[in-house]
Formats: sequence, C-alpha cells, structure tokens
Amino acid sequence: MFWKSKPLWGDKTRLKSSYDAVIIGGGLHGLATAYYLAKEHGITDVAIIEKRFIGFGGAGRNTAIVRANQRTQYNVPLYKEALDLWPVLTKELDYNLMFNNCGNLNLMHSEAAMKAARMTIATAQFHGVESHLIDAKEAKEMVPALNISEDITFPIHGAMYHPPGGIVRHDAVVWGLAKGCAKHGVQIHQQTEATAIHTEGGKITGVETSRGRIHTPRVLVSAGGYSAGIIHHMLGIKLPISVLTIQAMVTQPLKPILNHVVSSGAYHCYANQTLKGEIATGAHMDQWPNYTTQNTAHYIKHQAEALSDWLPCLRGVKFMRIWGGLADMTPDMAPIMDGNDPIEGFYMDCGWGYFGFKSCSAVGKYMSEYMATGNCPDMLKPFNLRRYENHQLMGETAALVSYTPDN
Amino acid sequence: MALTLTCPVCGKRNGYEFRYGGEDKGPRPAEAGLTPRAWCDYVHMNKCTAGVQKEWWFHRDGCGSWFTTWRDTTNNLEVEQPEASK
Amino acid sequence: MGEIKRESPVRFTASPTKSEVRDNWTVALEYDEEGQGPWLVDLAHKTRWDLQDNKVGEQRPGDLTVPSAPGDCTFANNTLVNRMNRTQASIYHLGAAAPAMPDFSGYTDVTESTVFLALFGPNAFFIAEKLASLDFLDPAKTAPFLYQGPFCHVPCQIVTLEKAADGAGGFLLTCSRGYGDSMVHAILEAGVEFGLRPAGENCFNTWAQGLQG
Amino acid sequence: MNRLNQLPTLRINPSEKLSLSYRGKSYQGVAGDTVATALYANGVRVFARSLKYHRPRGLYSLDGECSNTCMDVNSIPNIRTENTLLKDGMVVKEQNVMGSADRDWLSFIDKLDWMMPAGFYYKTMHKPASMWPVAMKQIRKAAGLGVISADYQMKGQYDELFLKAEVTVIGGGAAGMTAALAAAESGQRVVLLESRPHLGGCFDYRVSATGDGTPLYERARELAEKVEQTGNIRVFKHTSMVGAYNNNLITGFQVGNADDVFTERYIEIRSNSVVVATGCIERPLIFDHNERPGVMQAGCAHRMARTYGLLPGSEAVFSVGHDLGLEAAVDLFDLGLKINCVADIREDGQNAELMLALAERKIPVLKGWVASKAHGSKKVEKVTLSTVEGTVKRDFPCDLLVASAGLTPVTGPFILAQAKMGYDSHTGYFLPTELPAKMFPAGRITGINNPGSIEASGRLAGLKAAAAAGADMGKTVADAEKAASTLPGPERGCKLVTAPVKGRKSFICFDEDTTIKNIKQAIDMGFDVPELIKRFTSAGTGPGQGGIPGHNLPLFVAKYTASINTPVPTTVRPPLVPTFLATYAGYNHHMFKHTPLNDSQKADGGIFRNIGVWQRARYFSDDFECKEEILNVRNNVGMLDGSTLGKFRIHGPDALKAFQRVYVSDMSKVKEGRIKYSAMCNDDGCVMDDGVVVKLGENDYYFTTSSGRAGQTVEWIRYHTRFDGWDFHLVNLTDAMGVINLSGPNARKVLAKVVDIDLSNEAFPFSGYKEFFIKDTIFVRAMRLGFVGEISYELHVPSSCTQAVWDMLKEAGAEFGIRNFGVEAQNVLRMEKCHIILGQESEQRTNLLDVGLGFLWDRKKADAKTVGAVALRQAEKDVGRLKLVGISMEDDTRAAREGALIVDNKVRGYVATMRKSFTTGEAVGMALVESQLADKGTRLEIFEDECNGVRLYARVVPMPFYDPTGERMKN
Repeated sequence: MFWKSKPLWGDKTRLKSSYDAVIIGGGLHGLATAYYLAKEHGITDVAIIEKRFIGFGGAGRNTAIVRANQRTQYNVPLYKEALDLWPVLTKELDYNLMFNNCGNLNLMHSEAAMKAARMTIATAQFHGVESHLIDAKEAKEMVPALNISEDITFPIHGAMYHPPGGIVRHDAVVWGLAKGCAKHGVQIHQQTEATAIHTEGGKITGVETSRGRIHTPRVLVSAGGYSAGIIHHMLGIKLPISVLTIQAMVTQPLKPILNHVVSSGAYHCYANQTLKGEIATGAHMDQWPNYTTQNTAHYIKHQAEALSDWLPCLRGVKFMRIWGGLADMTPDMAPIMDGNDPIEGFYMDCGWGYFGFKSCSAVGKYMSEYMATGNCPDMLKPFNLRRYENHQLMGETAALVSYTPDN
Repeated sequence: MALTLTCPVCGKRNGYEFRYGGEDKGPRPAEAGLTPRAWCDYVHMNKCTAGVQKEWWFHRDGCGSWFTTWRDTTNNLEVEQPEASK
Repeated sequence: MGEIKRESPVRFTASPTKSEVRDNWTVALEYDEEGQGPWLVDLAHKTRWDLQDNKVGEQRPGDLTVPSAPGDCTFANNTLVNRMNRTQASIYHLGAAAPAMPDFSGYTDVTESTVFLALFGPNAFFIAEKLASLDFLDPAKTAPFLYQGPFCHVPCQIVTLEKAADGAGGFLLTCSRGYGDSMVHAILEAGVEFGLRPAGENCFNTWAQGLQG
Repeated sequence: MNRLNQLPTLRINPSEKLSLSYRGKSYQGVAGDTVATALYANGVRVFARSLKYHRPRGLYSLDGECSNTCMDVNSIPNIRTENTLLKDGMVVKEQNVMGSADRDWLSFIDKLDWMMPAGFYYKTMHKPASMWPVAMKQIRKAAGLGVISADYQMKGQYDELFLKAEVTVIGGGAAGMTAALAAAESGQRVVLLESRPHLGGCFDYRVSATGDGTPLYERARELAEKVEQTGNIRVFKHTSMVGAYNNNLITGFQVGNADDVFTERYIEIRSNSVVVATGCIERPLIFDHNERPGVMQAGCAHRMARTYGLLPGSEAVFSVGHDLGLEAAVDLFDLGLKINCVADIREDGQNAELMLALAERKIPVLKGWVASKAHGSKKVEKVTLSTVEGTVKRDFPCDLLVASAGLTPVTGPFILAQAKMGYDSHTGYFLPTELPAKMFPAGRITGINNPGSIEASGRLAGLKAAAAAGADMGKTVADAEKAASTLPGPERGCKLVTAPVKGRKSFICFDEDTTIKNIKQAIDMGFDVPELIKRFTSAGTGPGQGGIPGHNLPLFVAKYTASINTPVPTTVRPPLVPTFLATYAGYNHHMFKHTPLNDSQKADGGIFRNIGVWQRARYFSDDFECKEEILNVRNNVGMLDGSTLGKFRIHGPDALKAFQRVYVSDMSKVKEGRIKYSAMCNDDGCVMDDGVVVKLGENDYYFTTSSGRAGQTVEWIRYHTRFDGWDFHLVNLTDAMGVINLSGPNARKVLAKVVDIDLSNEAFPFSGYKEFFIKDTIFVRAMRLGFVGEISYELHVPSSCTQAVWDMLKEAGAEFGIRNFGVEAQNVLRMEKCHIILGQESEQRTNLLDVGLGFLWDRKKADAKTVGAVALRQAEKDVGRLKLVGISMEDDTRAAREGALIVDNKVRGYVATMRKSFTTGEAVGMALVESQLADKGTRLEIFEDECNGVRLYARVVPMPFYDPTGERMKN
C-alpha cells in the first residue's frame, strides 16, 4: 500500500452554535461555494448542513456532461469559466476529477434545428468558445454507430460539435471539493437536517437544524431540487420553479464504441460512454413535479426506442441500471442566483434544472464573492429573481412558455 | 414510478395519458390594479410542496377534461382531499 | 357524379373481390380469403356525428336515448350512441345509409375526421393487448362500452361491442384520420400471429347484426 | 463428459443434440442445456476473465447474479451463458481476454492489486496533468467487457404485451404456483411469471419429500399441471420480472421458444395486487479466492446434476451454512460425487435427518467450520477449512468446492415498489418492514424452508391478493392463515459475514473485483454508508448489479464499523435482470399522420419531412432553394397541401366569451362572410398561435390554428376558461378537412374552371369567406388569404374528397403550368411579405408587440381577462426588448446565414430568417434586435458562425419587402 487510508474530508466534528456562514445542501454548489469562501475570501468558519450524505442528490445522479454551448450571452461566459476550471481544480484539490475532454455532438433533426444551432454556435464563437455545425456525414465519421438514414422518426440532418466539452467524474468532484473544504477549515455536517431559517428585522440570524440551533448572519440555500421547497417552506418566498424527476441509465460495460458525448433534443436523449465502458444515457423528464427520484417503466422503454433509432447497434446491448434525480426547472431554463432580497444575508442558488453539475465550479466562485462582499458580481446579475416579474425571461430556451415547464 | 390518475370521466388511468397543468392557484385575477409582482405570483410562482398538493390535470389522450386532484409529491400517489383543506 | 371518388384513410394491400359504390365511396364488401378471423374492416364510409350540448341527455339521435353515464353506449337499429362526458356523445351509423343530421346546432358531422375500423373475431383482444394497456376484458364492464384512450400511442375512441374471457369479441376504433396508414400497419403487424386479415363490409354486417339480436 | 441421462428431474432432452462453436471448435450440447452447461459438459471450466484483475472465472450460480459466465454469443456481448438456452449453431466467444480465457496474457494484473486500492484512480494519474489523457485511453481500453460493433444489427422479432389482471404472481415455484391457484379460485384473472423455462422453482430438482412422501420434483410437476390447466391463469415462463412501480405496475420480458413468433417480448402488467414468490438465491461465502473456477454455490452444483445431468466435479468439499447445502451433499453423493468433507458454519441447528443421512454415507462433517482459502491457479485443487474463528485449519484436496454462506431472499420487487427494508435478526435477511399496498410475499422469501410451509404461505398470499383485488373470499383467508400458522415458520439464518481472512483476495463483488480489503479502505476514508461505498468502490455496479454483494456488503459494513446501527440495506434498481434495448423497444411503432394528399404529393416528387406529428412535402425538387417553385407562384400559379392546418368548430352560448379570453382581438367584431386574423398569447404575452376565424352563426365559429398547435388548442382554451363554467363546445376538425392553397396571379382563372361561383374581386374579395359545393357534391369552405402575397384561395374540403378536388384543379391549371409548391417555398414567399411564423421569428423573449402584431390587440376588453393582456400592458414601455425588424444586406449577393448574431461589443440580436430573394434580387430577411437598434436605417453589424472576425453589415428597412401595398394579393 503506498498511502494510508484516512478520512478524506476530515474527522467528524461537533456542530458549533455559530458560524460566519451556513450553507444548506452538501451538493456540488454548496461544496464549491464553501470551498471558495474559505480559499478565496478567508471566510473559513463555514458549516455545510447536509440532510443525508454529500453528493446524495443531483451531484451523484447527473449526466456528468460538461459543456459551454448554451444559447444566450449571459450563460455562455459562466459555463465557459466552469469548463476552464476542471483542470485547475484537479490540480488545486490534488484529486483526479477525470475530465474526459471528448467533445459533445448535439444532433439536429430538421432544417429548423440546424438554424437554431447556428445561432447557438455563433454565440459560442462570439464568446471565444469553440463550436461548429457539421453535417450528418461528418457526424457519422465521428460516431460510426450513428444511424443517418432517412427511415427513422427524426432523421439526422447534422450536429453541433463542441470540442471543449466532455465528461467529468461527478462523484470525484464531490469528494475532491469536500477534501478541499476540509483542508481550508470548512465543516461538513452530514446526517444533519436544516429545519428552519431564522430572521429578525429583515435579516438572517440563524438556522435551526436537527442537531441544534446555529447563529449566523449568512445563509445560502443550495439544496438542488429541494431548494425551492425549502425556501418557500422556511421563508415563504415562492419561486418560479417546478421540481421534476430526470432519469438516467447505463448499459452493461463495453469496450470503447462511443468517443464523444452525443445528444439529441428531438429524441430527449443523450449517450456517452463512461470510463468503465457503460453507455450512460438519459434526459427524459416526467412533466409533473415530484420529489421521488423514482424511475419509470415508461422512460426506460422510451429510451430503448430512441436509441434503437439513432444508435441501432445498441439494440444488442443490455440496460443494467436506471435511476432518477431531481431537476428544478425554471420557465426560461436559466438558474436563479440572488441575495439580500428581500432578506439581508439570505442567498439562493437554485433553478439549475439539469445544468447544476456543469456550472458548479464557476458558480461556487461567484456565489462566494457575492456572500463575502454582499455585492452581486456582474456575472451573476442577469440571473436575479426579479426578471420574471419584469418580463425579462432569459431566453435560454427558445420555446414558448405556457403552464408547464416545457410547454 | 407509475403514475395513475383518476379521471372524473374515464376512471383510473395510466398517468402518461394526462398532462400536468400546474399547482392550483385559483381563478384568474382581475386585470385592474394587478401589480407586476402579483401577476408574476399567479403566472410563474410555485410553492413546490413536498407533500400533498392540489393540482390540475388534463386528460389529453382520453376524454379531454381538465380536473383537479390531490397528489403526494413525495410518492406520486393520489390521495383523498386532506381534511385541513376542506 | 361518377368522377368524384371519395377516398378512405385506410388502404389494405389486398383488393376486394366484391365492392359497390355508395355515396361516391367504393365500399369493399368482400375480400379473398378472409379466413376464420380475426378480421379488420374499414368503416370509413359510415357516418359519424359529434353531439355536444349542456343538456345532451335530452337529445334523441336516431331515435335512441343518450346513455347517462360516460362510457356507456346504446346500440340498436344499426346506430351506436356513446356517451363521452357530461356534455358530449358520439353517434356511429353502422347501417348502409345514415339519416339526415337533426337540425340542432349541437351536432357536427365528423365522418371525415377519423379513421373508423372494426377489429373482431377470435383473439381480437389478444391483438389489442399488444397495442394498448386499456382493460378491454375488465370483468366489471359489460359490452357495449366506450373507452377514450390511447391505442398504439394514438388517442382513440374505442367501443367494445362484444367480449369473452378467451379474448374473442371485437371493437370499433376511431382515431384522427391522418393516422390511418400508421394505425392499420401497426394493427396488421400485431395481428399476424393470430391470422388477422382485412375483411369486407359483409363480414362486419354479419357480426354487427348478431350483436343487435 | 457422461451425462446422468436417466434422472426423472432432468430438464434436458439428451437425445436432441445441438451444436455450438467455441474458440473455432465445434461442441455438442443437448436441448434444454444452457450455453454454459453445454460448455461445461465439454470440459470448459474457465468461462471469462474478470474486469480488473483478469482472474479466471467459472460457473458459480446458474442464475446470472454475476458476470462470471458472460460471453459473446453470436456477436452479442455480455450474454449470461449460464441461463441462456442453447440454440443450434450458436457461436460463442470469451470476453475481456488477451489470448484465451484459459491463458490470458493480462492475468499478471492480479499480482498488482496492491497498486490499486479503493479509489486509486482519484488519487493518481493526474500528476502531471499531461499524463491523464494518456492514462485515460488505457483505462478505456482495459475497461468494458464485451464488444459490440458499430454496424451491428440485432436480429429477431421483438414484441410487446400490455396485460391486465387482478393478480400477478412473480415466481413459478411451489409458493407462486399455489398462490396463483388460490387466487384463481376467485375467478379473477391471474398472471404468473417464471424466470426459468419451466415452472417448479426450488422443488424442481429436489428428490427429498413433502410431508406425504411425494418427492418435491413430482409435487412441482403436479402443481405445474394444475396451473397450466386453470383457464384464468396465464402463465409466462422464461419471463424475467425486471421492474415494479407504483400502483402495482410490473414489467418483465419473455424469451421466446423456437415456435414463438417473437425472439423476446417486453411485458407490462397492470394488476390490482401482486404476490412476490421469488424465493432465494444464495449468499456468497467470502474467503480467499472465493471465486476460483470450481467454487460454486450449493444450488448450482445440485441443479447441474439434477436438471442438466452433469456431475459438476469428481471430488468435492462443501462449505455451507444452511440445510439445502447438506441436502445437496447427500443427493450429489448418491449420484456419484465423492465428498471429502462437509463444513457447516453452524455449530448447531442442522436438520437431524440430513445429519443422519450424511453419517450413513460416512461423509465427514465439521460443525463450526468454514472454507478460508481455495488453492489452485485456474481451478480449485485444494481447500483450506478452518474453524469460524480461524483457530484451527485443515486442508482437503478437491476439484469442486461447494460454498454458500446462507440464503438471500430475492426482495428486488419489494425494493422497487418502494418498500422500506430492515434487517431481520432471526433470518439475517433484509425484509420489508412495511409491505407496499396490495403486495404480498409468499414462500422462501419470508424465511421459511419447509415444503409444507412454502405451499401454505403461497395459498395464503394468493387468497389475500385476490381479496385485495376485490374478490369476496369469505373465510378462506382466515382458514389459510390458520393452516399456515401451524407449520414451521422462518428459520434461523447463518450470520457469518466472512471467513476468518484479511481479505486481500476475498471478493465481495466479482464483477468489479472488489475485495474485503477495498471495502475497509473505503470505510477508513470516510465512506461509511453502503451506498457511498458502492459509488467509491464500484461494488455492485457491474453486470450482475447487487446479486453477489447485495446482502454481504451491508453486513460487512456493519461489522467493520462495529456500528451502533443494524445493517443498512443497499438499493436495487431496475432492470432486475439486464435487458436488451431491442426488447425494451419492442415494436417501436412510428406513428405519423399523413394528409389526404400524401400519396399524390409523393408521386409528384415531393421530398418529405417529419414536422410534428405530420409528414409533409417540403421540397419538390433537389433545388432546396426552390427557385422554380417560388417563381411559379409569383408569376403564375401553384398549389400547396395545407391540410395540416388546425381546424375547429366552437359553438354554444358562451363561445364568444371563450374567444374573448384567448384571442387578443375583440372577437365580437367578427362578421359573417369575412375572415378575421387574430392571435392567442400566453400569460407572458408571447404569441402562442395565430389563425383565422369565421363566423358561422351566433356563438358558432370555424377557426384555424397553426399546424403545430392543433393538438393543444382544445386543451388551451379549456385550460384558460376552467374556472368560468362557461357553456361552449369544441370540435376538432383538423383531420376532417383537407386544405388546398391555390396561389398566384392565375389562381382565380384556375379556380373559375372548377367552381361556379362569382370569383370577381367584388364578389369574393381579399379576406372574404365563401361556402359552396363543387359539382353539387363536395362542400367547400373557401377563404381569400394572402400568406404568400399573391391572390390566394384556401379551400377547405372534406378529407375524402381532397384528392378529387386537387386533381380537378391540377387539370384546370395545366394550361397555365400549375405546379406544386412545398413548405420551404411557402416559407420564402411569406418571408418576402414579412408574414411571420411563430417560433421562427418569435421566441420566448418576444411578445405580441415585439413581433409587430400589436395591431391585433384590443385593449378595451379588460373584463374578458384576455390571456397575455396584463403582461403586454406592463411590458409595453420597456426598452431593451427584442423587436422584429426587416433587414437588408448591404451586399445583396451575400445573405447572412440564419442564426447569425447582431452585435456590437455584445450580442444585440440575431437574424431569424434571411434569403436572397429571387423576386426582388435583394438579400433580405427578418431579425430580432434590441429595441435601440430597431429604427429604420440603423446599420447592423452581423457576426456569423465561422466568420473568422469578418463582419457583415445590413440595415433596418421597412417591411414587407415585396408588394408593400398588398395590391397583388388584394386584387
């Protein structure tokens, strides 16, 4: 054995009665924010309150896909920074986050989709992010398993190719950030549930937990899919969020067959091959809010039907495991990051839908700045909560909103 | 999960025959004097209840009715209307 | 008006051996080797009405009563009245000709809206269970009864006219006309193992007459 | 290898020979063999190499809980050969080897395990950073088991079935069969699923007797016959249950027999209640080299002999912790197996008759002993037995080590159905602490093993299930309950977690090569919950999922952490049995809608696209710019199939009220004989739909919607009026009417030849509406519209007659050179007129006013609470919103690509649509730009994808680009 096994994120400690900052939710955003608070802003007296164990929620259930080819100018720079941070964090945390920079192919199935892709690609290129439109043949050369024939439900017209994207080992990010947090003095309290947030005179004063009361002037709720419910339940603030279950599954492990992340909006489906050789695939969401994280018979069948169309060789491969996670969807498919409104010292970081993983590093950086200074960094300003009442939806999706998240 | 919903016309059916229509927020507010915040509250804001909520559904693949039901969002099962809300 | 030819949304590859022209439709009466069933019959030419009114129960389409409970059907005189919901009923005229539509604004002729098929004979419901999760053989239900639900993923109105525990019996199915090709293809494919064949109107009439006593 | 061909328990037909090829050689098996048993019969002992360490792996359980016998069969990877029935001519290959399964050049990795402690990837390979991509490539190559080729085409027929029943019984063993029979007494519909190709379960291969002296296998066959003869039980054999969901939805798949029409079929069952009679698998015994070929579980060894006629070794040692192991020893001895020793982990509690039988056969039995190490490199040659404390050791030679710590109930169905699971200290099982609604356990899953008890519990569960499904069972349930209670109950289970070993080569998960040592390392690092350990060590995440480690891992964690807690079970996820995508996909019907003109459009050379639910002709030649199609409409006359347009009738006393709610215009102003164009917004003021409305009578209208919205129109209108209790009715006539769009300067002349109404501009002006008959037979609703900017008639005709009318027009237009135009040509024609298409020139950030349709909005109907009106009013004065503008390129030879950005130092908008217009010769289009840039004449800077810094320039120009006064379409 060439090293000794010792606790990765510190020994278990007692919960103190006061902290400079409390973060509710030991997922990626909470861990990253705590890490940067301690490392960049010298606020080390931080407690992360996690009801179950770190990485239990979306952090451990997501697609593991990273990319920076979003639609609007507000999002692209944020995700670009997040993308650039993976190698930096790997080094900084001395923990292999296993960034597989394999590139992403987003398939387009109609002339209209090709046009929409052009706009997204131009936006990426304008911001210095590499992204190209390729035709079906070029896509087939990159992904030989692709079916580019006409006789499928959504024939492939081309793809948006995004070389800087790829896959990061999501669990590694959780454990690496936890390690980094512990190193800088942040306390991680697992099996600890936040039960109330206390305010006085419009200011945050503390957090009630299953292990006692904590005094603090700053609270961040970054509890992923549970954030909106917590914020409404504890503070009475309603958010434009619907919490949906999103599912993913893996096949039995195979020798390398897919060398890129391939996704298709029309089929509600992405597929990539993990380092272990499994084809990881998913994306569908049932449109009714729920907190179950249960998977469905409907979806695993749907996924098999979709892949039978566009990656037909996988028909000879077996699904091995399916699971679900929560996605907190907003009407404009963009997150809400806000603070000190209407309660001083209260910060929220939610509404990430299924983009929480790819953004976590950059968000941690900027949310920590927000919490440390009390001033909203320019990067986060467009993501304020008031945009909905000001009729300024962000347009990260082009689709029109009606009464459900995806219209 | 397998969602099953009870349509008032067609009875118990596979949840995928239906379309979710949002938390019940009551009738449309009057236009006069409606502030942007009140408007936004009605149109976009949700309670995101972890538990039983009253909500709207449309029987899309069936009879085409809109109806409300009570559902526990933590297990996706329909429940009787809670006493407290009666 | 010989040159106007009305087209059904349903096309079978087999050609009828016996057909007649009726109201500009070419109605297939018999096919070669219709077999011992199950059978699939195209009824596109049969008149269908939509009836909607707040007091739909007071109407008497084809002199029949509109049943009071959604899902219930009245079947007599070659006419089928299916209660859909509080305000709506559908009316299928299964005879050779339909009466004139009553002069009441609640009626709309929807003959052209839908595919109209009959699937019946032995194992009919074993074919259905390959295409839909609706419970046609529910012991609590007595034929005829109406389901509004998905069949092969497409929203349909399905009236079960006869059923037996061994899967025999049959039903009428309507869905959006545009799905004609896809629907017939799916049903025939599912029916191969049971020997499902297209059949003509005569075959349907024999069955339908038997059901009305 | 000689088969035991005369056993009454056999499930093979020794006289029906089947061939298979393995490593280029041809072998023979028999009907009823699995691929693995056939290979075993031919002397194959090493079937595969393990994922990480390339350790040799052999037959272990026969039920597919691990990937030990996963092979490539007929080019399909990862086939569990131990429970895949042999078919004649199969071609079998081993996986994950360099060389062969017997001689794998990569087996040296097994010695390097010290370099690979739990989670070593995370701590290594990233320093220096340049090393990682290189290392990653190697990892990818080494990982994965089987190979699938990119052009592989799965053969066979995949079917699907959606069953309805009152009761579903999972498991066709004795408990399942008695449950099915009991439930069927009620007359209810019962479905019985059995994963093996035959019914019988754990009775099927056993010669020990029931209370009345009948051998168990005979009893199983009796029950099976009864089940098969019961009309209201539908039996699905060779059917694995894979999923359980809320409301007792059960999914599974069936493997077809030679005479079935399907290769495999997906099955979904909705039933009121479910009986889970899935029985037990064995809990693996953990000791050093516990997965060497030659080590197998008791049931596996027993079934090899009794079911397949194969004595699995010649000289055996048993190390077991339950009576089934002792029973197997006795029976296998009688069948000719030499047994050197039987070690029973239990100090006491053995079945006395079995102990007597062992003694009679002079088989040495060691109580309180366990196997601690298997010796031999590729096959077991010797085993070290020790006391459970490890104080005394003895070696025994053997080529077969039957090892089994105890039993594990197959509780997957309960876990999937969200049952809370807890540790039961009597049986040592994880069992439901609370049963899911209408779900009942039966048989060995409850901890019982007595044959009489098994049947009694099956009967009880079946009756309860029928009662829960609504049957009146009278007092039969109470009687059955009483009968069951008099029989032996759950048995005490063996609690040993591991043999007394350090665990460096003691495998808790075979598929992932996870050892006891790895688990200790993970716990030391702070991963102290079984679920976290799974993630960190991969244990239980391989092809066999939790089958091997599922029971042992939580037990070990509890033991190692000396936890105050009782063991915490790990989760199980569907599919419980890995399932082909082909099987899940089933039929995979592609359901599309065709217009009434579909065939003739195809015959005319239409190039089709799937647009929403429809298939539509987009082009009529290889010229995707559609020059001929476009110019023919501009200069002559063309016809378009517009049948996909949404068409509705609304009637009833409150129809107008409903209209006022959803349309932004004042719909009380709609006049008979005229069409009104209007739009529907959502609550944000975004345009959701536009179309025309025709008044048929008081509170009776005919209206159209865009093709994509037709499916939601009824839903939309009813949603927005759901609190009002208004009396109105909607009829969807979308498919009832075909739509022919006849457009171009010669359109009137063509139409005049077919209809006999006055088509003069006075009698039938622009925006006019007429109803008439063609040849007194075909009813037509005709509208004069101008979407493409020319004289244009939209004819709505009954679907069955659409082709007939089309043909008449085509014939009438022949002299003018009439021709088809497709959706793309229409798109360009309307763009020149700046008639917008929703979603193309509008998006989430734009409202009715932004896209220039503000003229449709009537502000004076606040009482109607029109959907979108509030948002429009509130956002009306906001600056910085995106606005739709007409733009013209400075260089007319160079149209900007659609999707190009409008920029300065930031993104200010984008080009929504643009073409080099064949009509005007200019490069024109529509863009959405921030309102500050929307003034006419503003010079816009355009950033295109792949522009390499070269910008294009355009100016904001008035709209439309063609025929601004509208003379052409209004004449």
